[in-house]
Amino acid sequence: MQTSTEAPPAPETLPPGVKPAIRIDSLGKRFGPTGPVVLDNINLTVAPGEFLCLLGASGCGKSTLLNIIAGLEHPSEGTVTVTSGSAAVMFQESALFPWLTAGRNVELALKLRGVPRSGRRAQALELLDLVNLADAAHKRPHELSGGMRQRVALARALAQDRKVLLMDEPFAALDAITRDLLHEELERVWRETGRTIIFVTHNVREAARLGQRVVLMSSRPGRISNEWRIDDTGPRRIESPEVSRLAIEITDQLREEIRRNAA
Amino acid sequence: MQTSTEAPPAPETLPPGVKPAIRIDSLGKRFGPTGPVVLDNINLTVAPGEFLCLLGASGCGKSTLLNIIAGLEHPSEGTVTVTSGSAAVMFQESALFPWLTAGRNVELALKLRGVPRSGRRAQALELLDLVNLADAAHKRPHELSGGMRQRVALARALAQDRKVLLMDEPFAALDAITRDLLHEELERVWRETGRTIIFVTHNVREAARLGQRVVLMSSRPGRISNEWRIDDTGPRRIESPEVSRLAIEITDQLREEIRRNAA
Amino acid sequence: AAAGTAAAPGEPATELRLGYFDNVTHAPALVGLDQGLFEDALGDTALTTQVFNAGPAAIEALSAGAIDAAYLGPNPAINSFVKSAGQSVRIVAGATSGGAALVVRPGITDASDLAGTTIATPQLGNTQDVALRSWLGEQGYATSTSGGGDVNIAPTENAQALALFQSGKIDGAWLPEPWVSRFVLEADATVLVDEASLWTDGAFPTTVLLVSADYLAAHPEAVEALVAGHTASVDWLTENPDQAAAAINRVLTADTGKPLPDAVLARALTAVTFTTDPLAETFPVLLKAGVDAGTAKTGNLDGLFDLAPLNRVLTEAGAPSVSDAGLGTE
Amino acid sequence: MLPDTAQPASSAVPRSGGAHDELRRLESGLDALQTVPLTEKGPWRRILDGVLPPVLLVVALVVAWQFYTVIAQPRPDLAPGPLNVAGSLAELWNAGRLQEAVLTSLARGGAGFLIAVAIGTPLGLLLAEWRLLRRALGPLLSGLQVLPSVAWVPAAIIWFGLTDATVYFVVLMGAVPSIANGLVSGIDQVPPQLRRVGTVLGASRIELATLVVLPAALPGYLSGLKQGWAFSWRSLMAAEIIAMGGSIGFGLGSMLQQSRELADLSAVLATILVILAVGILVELTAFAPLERRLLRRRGLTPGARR
Amino acid sequence: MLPDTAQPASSAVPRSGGAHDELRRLESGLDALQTVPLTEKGPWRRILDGVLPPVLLVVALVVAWQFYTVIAQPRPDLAPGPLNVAGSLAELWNAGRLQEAVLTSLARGGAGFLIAVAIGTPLGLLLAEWRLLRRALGPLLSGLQVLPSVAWVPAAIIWFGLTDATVYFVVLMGAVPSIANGLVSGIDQVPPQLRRVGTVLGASRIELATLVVLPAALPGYLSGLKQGWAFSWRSLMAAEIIAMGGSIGFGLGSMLQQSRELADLSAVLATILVILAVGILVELTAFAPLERRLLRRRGLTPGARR
Ligand SMILES: Nc1ncnc2c1ncn2[C@@H]1O[C@H](COP(=O)(O)OP(=O)(O)OP(=O)(O)O)[C@@H](O)[C@H]1O
Ligand SMILES: Nc1ncnc2c1ncn2[C@@H]1O[C@H](COP(=O)(O)OP(=O)(O)OP(=O)(O)O)[C@@H](O)[C@H]1O
Ligand SMILES: [Mg+2]
Ligand SMILES: [Mg+2]
Repeated sequence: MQTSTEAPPAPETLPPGVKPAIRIDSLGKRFGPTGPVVLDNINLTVAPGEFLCLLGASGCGKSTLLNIIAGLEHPSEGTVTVTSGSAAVMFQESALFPWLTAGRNVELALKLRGVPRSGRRAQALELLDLVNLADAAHKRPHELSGGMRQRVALARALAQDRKVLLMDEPFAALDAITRDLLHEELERVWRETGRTIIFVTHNVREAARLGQRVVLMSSRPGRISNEWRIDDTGPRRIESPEVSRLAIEITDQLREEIRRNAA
Repeated sequence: MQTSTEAPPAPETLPPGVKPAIRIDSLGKRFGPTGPVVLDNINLTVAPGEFLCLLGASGCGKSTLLNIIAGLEHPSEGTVTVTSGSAAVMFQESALFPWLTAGRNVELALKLRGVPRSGRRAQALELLDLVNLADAAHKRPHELSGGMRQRVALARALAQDRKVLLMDEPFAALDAITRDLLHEELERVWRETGRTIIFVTHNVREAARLGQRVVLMSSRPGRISNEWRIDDTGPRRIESPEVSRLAIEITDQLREEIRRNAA
Repeated sequence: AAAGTAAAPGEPATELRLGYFDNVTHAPALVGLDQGLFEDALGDTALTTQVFNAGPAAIEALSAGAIDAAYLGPNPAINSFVKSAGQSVRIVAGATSGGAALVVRPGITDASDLAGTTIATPQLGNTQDVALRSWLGEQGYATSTSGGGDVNIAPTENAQALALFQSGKIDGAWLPEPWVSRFVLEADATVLVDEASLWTDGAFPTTVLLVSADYLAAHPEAVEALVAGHTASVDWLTENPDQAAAAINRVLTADTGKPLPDAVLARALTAVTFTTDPLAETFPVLLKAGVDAGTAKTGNLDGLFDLAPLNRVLTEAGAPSVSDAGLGTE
Repeated sequence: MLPDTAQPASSAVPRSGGAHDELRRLESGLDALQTVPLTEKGPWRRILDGVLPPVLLVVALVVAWQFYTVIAQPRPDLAPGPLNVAGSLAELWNAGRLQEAVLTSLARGGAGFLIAVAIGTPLGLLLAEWRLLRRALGPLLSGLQVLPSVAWVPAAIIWFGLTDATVYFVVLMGAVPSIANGLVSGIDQVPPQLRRVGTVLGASRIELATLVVLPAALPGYLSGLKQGWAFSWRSLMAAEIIAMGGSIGFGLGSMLQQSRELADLSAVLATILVILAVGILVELTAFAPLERRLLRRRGLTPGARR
Repeated sequence: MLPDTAQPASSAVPRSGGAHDELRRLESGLDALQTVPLTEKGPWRRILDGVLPPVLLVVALVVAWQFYTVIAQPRPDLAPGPLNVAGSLAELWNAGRLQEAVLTSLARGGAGFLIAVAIGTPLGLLLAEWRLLRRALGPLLSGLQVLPSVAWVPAAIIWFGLTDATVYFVVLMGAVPSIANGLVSGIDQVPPQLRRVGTVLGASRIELATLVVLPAALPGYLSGLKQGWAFSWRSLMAAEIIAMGGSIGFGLGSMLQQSRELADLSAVLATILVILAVGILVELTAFAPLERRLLRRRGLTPGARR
């Protein structure tokens, strides 16, 4: 594993001939004509199959950026291109539909994708099995623990069958033990399905544990302030020394950013 | 720093002549006469000024144990002695009174402790300053961020002026950046005020980062399954190799416990 | 907008809906029904009836098109006519005159004894209520429609007024028959003022027959038939006074299950006169009384009467025609 | 590494086999620890706990009342005993008037309520989705809820006479605003997150409305319906008491007013009891189970608030 | 290490100086990032946004109505125009009857409401704290809320005659249960965590009740009060319409009924408008600001639901 620090904006790092999965060009965003600038001149290219972690303090605009990529918000300036058309999204609270069972939640995603009725049930069960929840298909969200709900949400996001998966602090509300397990689960799913993932988090160690690339954002306005690339040598533990070393480095930069905002 | 693993039950480890701050003897608890056993034969001695972390999976009975120590629940068997009389408690959600400002929340604790009206305001400000919130005394809880609320709750708990402070996952709902800062804050306060602290958490790294002693509980029934003692060599970073090493060790045992519960 | 007016003018009416009260002052209606006189006159036009307790409800039913014709006291008729700028109803015949009085508890012998008392009337703004208010005004008492004043006027349902009188909660009432008789015979009340004594000739309208203007325009022949039946009924009443009581009680029993005691009915029948003359000349006086009492607004009564059908019927029968006192069509 | 298999591929990744099993066991252990099966009270137990105490209290009150009338011998026209009231009830039943009144009122209340639902629901949808209309009409509708619907009775009588139209009009004026407002606030309370999930999942506008927003708004709508029924029933009683006679059918309100006019207090009390019983019965049989099922499915507990 | 200084000691711990400053700066940076000052709309802007659209709509409706009456010339006793209604209003005002009716009704409604508060509040407290009573009496009280309070009018007239006592009785039967239930559900909704904090802080039973539970239950209590007022006002109007005459003062309900009896629709409509206006005014001036202040203090937003 090797860590490399680079200065923003990130230069194109794709091998020639490979089309990026996501391409963001001088993106800017403000809410309303008089609002403050939330995002400023964001440039980012994500390779197909890449696991990218987006890190930043509260309110720096991570969710806004993700929503723009997902097409839920419109940029004020610049362009965002998702090569495969559109992206699946997973939010912090699972946002499962509380009136549907786990299985039906996944089936609804299949239905909206256009999967014919006959195949849905089996496919939903398969997806739930992927996250080790085949037994819980008939349970309603409120009967599931937080970790199980997020796994159902993951299955639902996978049901969309999009090449790109956007995740907005998906594990922030979980307890540490569950979160660690879901890191392993997510990494396994990523390796098995080859999705391109953008993973938003506050948690430096989580980013260092999961990402192939960690992008640090500054606050007010949100800009890309730095990025780290981690050579993928297979799954790593969050307590591993490599993760720790990177986490220390990122934390120090992040704290620098935060300190800048002290009154 | 040195790590030592011991088998339960924990033998008396206090130097002769030092009275323990808390002493728990063969404690058992079940809710209702027909309920399952939640806590079983818990024996624990906490030295004055000690920082003890209580670690366990969901539902293992950590909160129940803490509530019994706090006097909010009664044990079904065994005894609990808090030498200094009673304990201050801090909960996961700050549980500030939403109709009072931060300052008044602290003042209310002082009032209930019996501090005369004249001194309260100044003392409350002093306590808020201790957690770096003197400027926010006039703000209402909903105007504060989660981290600020927990700091006010800490100040309120300190206002009780009890020798023992019980904390039930106080930082679980915070984002990682804030949590890391509050670890430093709490450690500083602990060192400055010499409180005896029992800190309940799910988070192995948090326990390894904060505690002088980490007690691991098993689930169903809740028993003390192991404990680790960490020599206090001053503040340590959560990413430090010592913490990582201990965390790996504890995590493996904890996972062993969890695996036992697989259906 | 009534179901009965849907047909074009001239077309024979399929239905005539008639409203009346179960009251001695509405005897022409009761007898007409009992003797089948309306059906005879109406021929193919089906007659349906509805019973009301009070004038305003009957007027509301007329306005809403729920009925086409009604027996009613003159004041609600005036009220409706004025309020609708002459568009709502027409009086096509008189029915009853006389038969209202102020009854009081023993001990009150003179108008001067009434200060501070509570007197009931059937309903605010109805014929007796207006009569009481204007009479009290003449006696120098101040009254108010919102309660209070020198004499407290309590618009109260008739049956309840009797109960209240019997338990001493009110001191008197200005009521139509048969209630005057019931007060006198059942509650030992005395008649302080007979309304007839207040009018020249002692004649004043108690009940008239009116039809909705829309219905009259659409079905003049049905109205004429109704008036013919009504005239026959009034004639029957004047010709068979001895059988009147029995006929009235038959309808009362059918409608309410309770006949009137014979004594009450007999006394009541002596107090009223049945006539097809609406006594049109009294209406401006009645309106003025209502305005003075604060229960009506000034307005124009021109067009209130349409007595042409009645006069045709009367002429045909060789009887003298009646006058509209310049307030409509004769 | 760029595998693009969207279907769960049978792990082409090395080293994933043993680790995967290990993860599965850990996850199912954690799932077992974190999901505590809720031990629900049995239905019998629930009835015993919930129904017995109030029933006992009512019985005790009735007995005390009977004792009082037997011992103190108050004027029966001012304080009839429970037996008198029961007698009145039996009498009304035998005369068939009770059944007629209950059926008339229920039919009328039910029909009025259904019409109100038919009007209030599209109105609520319009208000929730059309911002400008909402800002203009919303406060008026809330204002109408402040107006006691009984105030409409006199106007309705003038317009419609003593006919059933009067009663329906009053019932509608009472029920429509609360049904529409219930739907609006139900839709307002749909977490924006759920809409966004729907959009992200690729739902069209119509799919979003039917598959996401409406089901999510159901609890609010149901409580609006419940309140709408309460308003219907109240307004109906008021209208029946005030507007009696004419071609208006004979309902419970008319029975109440008629008993009053006959100064028959035990019949009045009997009718009040019947009105109370019908109200509670409708709530218990129609709305409560619906609400309980709906809320339990979503893991919510029925609020005690009405 | 066993320092036992309970007061914040001036750091006797080494190495804490520089690190502490560093921590302070980090914390205040984070605090600044995490607390976004809410930009509230100015009061003018709020009024403009909230008040203008409904007012414009009302004006438009009134103008359309006037046009209709001028052009279509409907029967004035069935469809009076806005000018007729305004004329009636002016006439009632000049005769002093309008003022009298509003004052009478408001005084009566206010007094009835205050009595209901005085009865409902201790009743609610009792119910919330005494479990057995609650299980027995709670369902009855909820049941009473289902009973339209107008149903009490005939019974009350028999008991109390046509006096103000009748009106007060009906108002109380309407308002007391909803105030008591509001308080009960307010107390129920106090998060158990807050009680436990109170206990841990060393509050006695009484301190717990007065310093923790009651303030925490205030929003529920307030909404109970609001609903109680609505019930008072409704019941009052019903009672005034039905029970007119006797020694009962002349209120808005009486004015309404009287106008009906005089077949004076424009006066009826004028009275309805006054009743609506009084209801909205009381809500706007008495309850809305109280509620808004209370909720804003706690960072809650007033619900659209009533
Ligand atoms: N709809 C909106 N209207 C106005 N301002 C908004 C809106 N959404 C977000 N903002 C502002 O934009 C900034 C960035 O918000 P965003 O939610 O993207 O931050 P974030 O990095 O996701 O924060 P967090 O870590 O707390 O989730 C914040 O200052 C926020 O107040
Ligand atoms: N009041 C209660 N009545 C019945 N059972 C209870 C009660 N409180 C807790 N329990 C049960 O006791 C067990 C331990 O609960 P406790 O809250 O102490 O666990 P915990 O370790 O704090 O869990 P978590 O990490 O989720 O907070 C659980 O199985 C729980 O269901
Ligand atoms: Mg975010
Ligand atoms: Mg716990």
